[in-house]
Amino acid sequence: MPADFVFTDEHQELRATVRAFLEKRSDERAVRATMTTERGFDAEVWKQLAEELGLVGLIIPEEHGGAGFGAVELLVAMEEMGRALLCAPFLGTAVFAANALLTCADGVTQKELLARIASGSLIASVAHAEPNGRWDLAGITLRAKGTGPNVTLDGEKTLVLDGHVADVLLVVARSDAGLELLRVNAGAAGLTRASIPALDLTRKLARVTFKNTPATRISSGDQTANFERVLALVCAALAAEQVGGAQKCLQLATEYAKTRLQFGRPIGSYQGIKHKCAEMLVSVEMAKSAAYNALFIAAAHEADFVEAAALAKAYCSEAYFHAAADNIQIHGGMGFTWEASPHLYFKRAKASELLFGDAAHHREALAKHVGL
Amino acid sequence: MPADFVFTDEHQELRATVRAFLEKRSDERAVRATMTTERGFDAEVWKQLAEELGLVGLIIPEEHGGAGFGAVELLVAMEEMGRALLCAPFLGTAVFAANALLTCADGVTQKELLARIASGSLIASVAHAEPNGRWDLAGITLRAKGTGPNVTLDGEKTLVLDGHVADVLLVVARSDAGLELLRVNAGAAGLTRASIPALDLTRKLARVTFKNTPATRISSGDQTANFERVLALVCAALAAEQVGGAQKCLQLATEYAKTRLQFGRPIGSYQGIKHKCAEMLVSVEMAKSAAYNALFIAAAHEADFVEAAALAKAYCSEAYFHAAADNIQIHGGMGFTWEASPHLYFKRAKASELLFGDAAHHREALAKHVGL
Amino acid sequence: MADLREMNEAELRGRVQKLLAEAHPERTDSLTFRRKQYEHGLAWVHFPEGYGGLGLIPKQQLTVFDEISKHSKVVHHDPPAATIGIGMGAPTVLTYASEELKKRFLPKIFSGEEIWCQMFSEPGAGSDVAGLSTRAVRDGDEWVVNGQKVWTTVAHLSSWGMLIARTNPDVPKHDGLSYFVLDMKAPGVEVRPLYQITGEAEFNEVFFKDVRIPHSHMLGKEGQGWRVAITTLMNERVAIGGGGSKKKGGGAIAQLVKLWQSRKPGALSPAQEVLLRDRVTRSWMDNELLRITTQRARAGQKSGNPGPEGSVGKLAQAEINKKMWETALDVLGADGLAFEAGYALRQGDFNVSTPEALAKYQFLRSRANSIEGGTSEIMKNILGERVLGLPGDPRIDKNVPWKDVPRS
Amino acid sequence: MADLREMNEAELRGRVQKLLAEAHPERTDSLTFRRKQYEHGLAWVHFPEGYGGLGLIPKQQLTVFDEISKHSKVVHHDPPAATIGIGMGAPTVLTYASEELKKRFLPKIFSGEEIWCQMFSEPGAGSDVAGLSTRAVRDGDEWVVNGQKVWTTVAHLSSWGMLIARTNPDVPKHDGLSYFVLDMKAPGVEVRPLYQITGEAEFNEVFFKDVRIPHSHMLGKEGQGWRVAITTLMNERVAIGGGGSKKKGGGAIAQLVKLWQSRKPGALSPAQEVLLRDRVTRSWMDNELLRITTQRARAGQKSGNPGPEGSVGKLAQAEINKKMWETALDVLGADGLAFEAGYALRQGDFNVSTPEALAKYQFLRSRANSIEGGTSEIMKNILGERVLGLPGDPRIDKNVPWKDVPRS
Repeated sequence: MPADFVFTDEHQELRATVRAFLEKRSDERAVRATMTTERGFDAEVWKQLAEELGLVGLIIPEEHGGAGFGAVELLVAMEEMGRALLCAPFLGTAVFAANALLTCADGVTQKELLARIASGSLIASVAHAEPNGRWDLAGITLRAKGTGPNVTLDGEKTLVLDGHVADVLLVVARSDAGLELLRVNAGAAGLTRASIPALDLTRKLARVTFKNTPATRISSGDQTANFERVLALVCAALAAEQVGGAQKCLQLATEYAKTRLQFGRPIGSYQGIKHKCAEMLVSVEMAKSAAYNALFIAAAHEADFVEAAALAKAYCSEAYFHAAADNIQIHGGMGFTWEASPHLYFKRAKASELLFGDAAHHREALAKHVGL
Repeated sequence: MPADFVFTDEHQELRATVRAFLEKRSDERAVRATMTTERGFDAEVWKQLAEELGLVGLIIPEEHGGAGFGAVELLVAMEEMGRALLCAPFLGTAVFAANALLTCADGVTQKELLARIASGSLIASVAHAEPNGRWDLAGITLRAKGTGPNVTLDGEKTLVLDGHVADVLLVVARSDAGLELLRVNAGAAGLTRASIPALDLTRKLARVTFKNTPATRISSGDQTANFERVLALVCAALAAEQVGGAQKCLQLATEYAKTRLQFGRPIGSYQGIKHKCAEMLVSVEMAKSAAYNALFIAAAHEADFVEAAALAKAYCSEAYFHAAADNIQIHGGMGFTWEASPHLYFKRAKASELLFGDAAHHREALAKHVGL
Repeated sequence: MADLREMNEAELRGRVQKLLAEAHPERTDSLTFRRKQYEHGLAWVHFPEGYGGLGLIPKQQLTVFDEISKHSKVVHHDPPAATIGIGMGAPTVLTYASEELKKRFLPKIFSGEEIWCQMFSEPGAGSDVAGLSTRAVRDGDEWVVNGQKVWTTVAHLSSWGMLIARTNPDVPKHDGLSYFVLDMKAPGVEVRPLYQITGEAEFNEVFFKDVRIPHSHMLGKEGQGWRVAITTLMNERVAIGGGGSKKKGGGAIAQLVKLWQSRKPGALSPAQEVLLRDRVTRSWMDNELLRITTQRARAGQKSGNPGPEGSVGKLAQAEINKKMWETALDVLGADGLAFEAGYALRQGDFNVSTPEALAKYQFLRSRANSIEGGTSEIMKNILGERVLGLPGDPRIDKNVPWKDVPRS
Repeated sequence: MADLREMNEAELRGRVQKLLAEAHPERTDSLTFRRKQYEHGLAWVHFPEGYGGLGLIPKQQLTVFDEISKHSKVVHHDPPAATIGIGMGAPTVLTYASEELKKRFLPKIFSGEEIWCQMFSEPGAGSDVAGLSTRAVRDGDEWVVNGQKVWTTVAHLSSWGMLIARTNPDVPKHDGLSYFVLDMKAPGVEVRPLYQITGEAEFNEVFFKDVRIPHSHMLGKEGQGWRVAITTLMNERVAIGGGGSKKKGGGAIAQLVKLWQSRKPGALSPAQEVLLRDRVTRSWMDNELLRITTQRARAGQKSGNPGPEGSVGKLAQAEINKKMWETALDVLGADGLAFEAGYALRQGDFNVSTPEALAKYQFLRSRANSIEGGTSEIMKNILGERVLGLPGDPRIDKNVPWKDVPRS
């Protein structure tokens, strides 16, 4: 069935629940407190997200202890988390790692890890990017050395989401079979992890180096095609998060424009500001269309999902950045102070644009899909 | 000496004279009347431009009957002609052909043709572009067949400025020597010319085909380097023309915004319109800087002229297009009617952007010069 | 309008079959058939009986079309020139006209015998329509009209025109207007084509010199003109609907893609090719997202919680369209300098033979998109104020007699 | 100011040599030397004798610097923190302060012993400075100040502050202001650093709680504050000057070019490389044209017919700068996700080690460019109204007592 963009009452309810929770547990004060911690998230909030809201296992099948929900529920959750600038390993563990395991890993590993992820007791991170600055799968050069179930790794992965606190690393490496998914446990020999001082304090990244580090194969055969779909879901989910952030920027800018008076008038009564807000509204609505489209298509398991994900990441990355930048501008002097909130969204926007490939990267991919 | 951007009293006087003349002889009524004629210019006006104002021979040395002026005077003239949308073979004959002759042709030909160009009695057009849609010299494939002073041509040239009325065609063709300049007279055997229905009615273009057509060599040795400088001057002159047009669009838009009332207020009092005008002003001033820079550098015979010309054509092409487009928008409903003037500038703007390579083409060239 | 009922499907189809029995489209001309269709109350099923309708809910009209096309290869659709009368004129007449005028106008509107046009905008009243200056002065049983209208489609083909004119300049602008049905053949009415940037005239200017209209042709009461006009315009909105094509990559963007894929080999440098491909891709994205946004708007309405997605279409489409055709012309490059179609001043549609010709035509025509039917500036005000709730500009033309408001 | 004369070159150089004979920069500290420089009237040559000047035309100051540097490797320039006092405070004091205050303030301003800051903007009065709310109430021979200022540079180092406060709320906003010189160490003055998007604090907030200022420290008359403030701001303008670097490809763009040329090989796909090169080229063009526009502005002033080119710099530079550093971050790509400098909250300048670090810092810092010193919206109003002559927005805060104007 084609994407119908209808949010059911259950979806609306989920949205209301998540929003209510995040307004309490991820308000600006909480975000500022959490983003300056080393680990980068509030363990108690994570526990609640897993146990009370069942969000951590959102896309994990029930047989693995998850909620067994689909892409539309993921869209709702990501949108709300983006809106609240939630500091948590959600994208890395609950989306990227969980989906990588579901798509690429063997049954035993799935059985062992997915339940613990869903319960919130295990942080898993996919180690994918390398220092070469590339996001495409062809850029992956790390070799899985050795045959049989156990191999060793020597090299470096970077920009690993929450890699500094992960209990398990899911490493994407190359072998004669092609791309494989490997498991490296936190304590493994020769494994060193350093968190990266990030442009966006609300999402933690780590550099991971392997020195003759033991790893186990958890996939069989070349995972390139699978992995492309995994990345597509991460990008689509990230696009939804971007939409939530952009929508919040529009809301903050509009509220400020209504209450900030200069020359005896609300600045929002001047077309200079009003038209900026209207343009933000247009691009936010277009961005919603892009992200919703990708995740409704994912939910319907349609063939052009990878294409739709590229469209979503390409459009939403720019829309969020512009919304965040305009939000600063509309806030005037306060807009670029540390104490006001606009810079938090601005940094999240730029970082999420660069993460997993910027807009140009995804437009190029889209053009190939569409045949331009 | 470096470009100082000082316009002397003589320059100001020249500007005043040209403007006064064009306001009389190239007002909107005159432009509309002339642009719909087949020949595309008013012979009497051309005669006056040559004899009374000495503009046709502006850059032709006095020994050849010209005014012997330099690039700054050319800048002033082109700016005013662009402002007035003058319909005349000025760019094609007085700039492109005259400069091609001065730069590439032998003394005898110079002696014979330049004086007649300066006197306004001869229209000469350079046949440069070919149907392959390329503007770079490497795109020129027409062969000059035969050795010795006389050769023959078989093939096609297109987008020849005023080619349908030219008395002499200066054909850029390829031979073992490299690029050469050839002369073909209007009556030559196997020569056919057809005017091209143009997007911009105010500048006439023609398609020219050669069937075993006799031509004479008027240059010696490879003219590639010379020709690059000739094209650079044409682009710089065109950029100045674009600046004049853009400036006029800004003026028309601003005047309309002051006098057009809606909801009891001049539309120019709304920031929506006011800020558009302010942005036009900025880009028009930046465009002036680009065009002036190129032609002051040309006047000073500095080495980086070709680079400066690319910068000018790249920037002014877009600035004029945006000014012309915004002028339509600010004029509202009247803006896209035939009877109002904005569409005349809009078409001239787009055509002059495409002519001799669009902005992207020249940015690419600039990037090479600057080493990006 | 009176409460509308839903007729049982079978019964309605039965009535259509009766119509077809009397006059089958394959064997009768449009005029005759549509007259019959009116008599049977199948013209506007949501109109009352006796006025071309059956008092049914609007969507049952679809059943009528469905049943007709089931039985006939030929379908006598609304004659293009008649759509304004059928879509906007008829509902206004039905709501505000006298019994006599309803009987007089409605059948011929639907049959297409009489074309109607709408005369609201004026040279001095574009965004600010209610500020219009065309005057109507009472003279006994008649009104004498002087002034000018503009952007009037099919005026040159029309028998009747919907006209708003100022009948009282001494009250605030919205309160001094009245609404008339004007005989376009009346003495003093002059229709002139208004040529556009492309040389074609889709619109007309209409001039009034001492034109007389019987008082009986006023719709609604004196001074109610704006309210009546709203009825007309509401039905325009219905007629227009959301932008964007139905299927992915469909509509205008398909033309640009075709143009791109058939670009002249070697004309673009590798770098220019990359830059243009990126712009074409952006246009593809824009159009696709416009399409999806329209779908979301429909879904929102269906599910009963419509959001802002329904309001952004007009603004987005205008800007997207202009940018798309600019890109198209740059894809044509040097070939874009030629305009084979030429600029002969003419009325009626431009006929588009090739993607190249379409691109060149649309490059020019699309400049109007951000002006016609509400400029992008006005659309931004509407989005800012009605959707985002931002305060309006200070108004100096409210609660002031129209005659005291500054005008161009 | 009194008419200024031009002193014969040799004589002036002679005076400088006398100064150097008494105190040579290579052998005296800045403080001692600058005191001497003041005594010799070589501090501000365009100031009157006895106030650090000689009543000469301003440009002769250059001769002073020239002569000093001719004879000394060491030049005691204005101490950075003192520039506001030297550039803006001194001329204001000279024009409006009492004899006693001139003698009291000018020497220590020039010597750098006493730092001055400017306190005009307020949280509630940004673009609309004259709408400020800080109140000063007369109490015998003193004024009692309550309120808050913001965007105050070097306030934490300052001995004295130039303060505008509202002394009469019952008149239109410009008429109810007075100008004071405030002792920054006075009880009730609290200075707090204002941290920015980068974590550094270039500015301060200053809070006033029942701060007392002697009436004698009012510059100009009561209610003249705005006029006095204009004097201060005019000298700010002088201090700033036109944007853009002196030589082609110089200044900020050189950093972006370096960044581009040292980009990580293979990180960008060929297509991305083309797209980014085009953006870098655009930034190169923008910066080059900004530079040329500034040159044209200088030429225009020199030749006595200054044009609009002089007014567009601020707006153009702000937008160009933001775009340039956005491009820089996209050139860094994945590496842009790391911010090695970190966000430690701190005062004083960010120290920039590499082009990468600069790019990341400027990407954040440049967001302020379109806000500080006049938002781009305000600059567009100024260009639209003062340069293009477009009519202003309807004003509802003119000719109304300040207290009756709505405020946030």
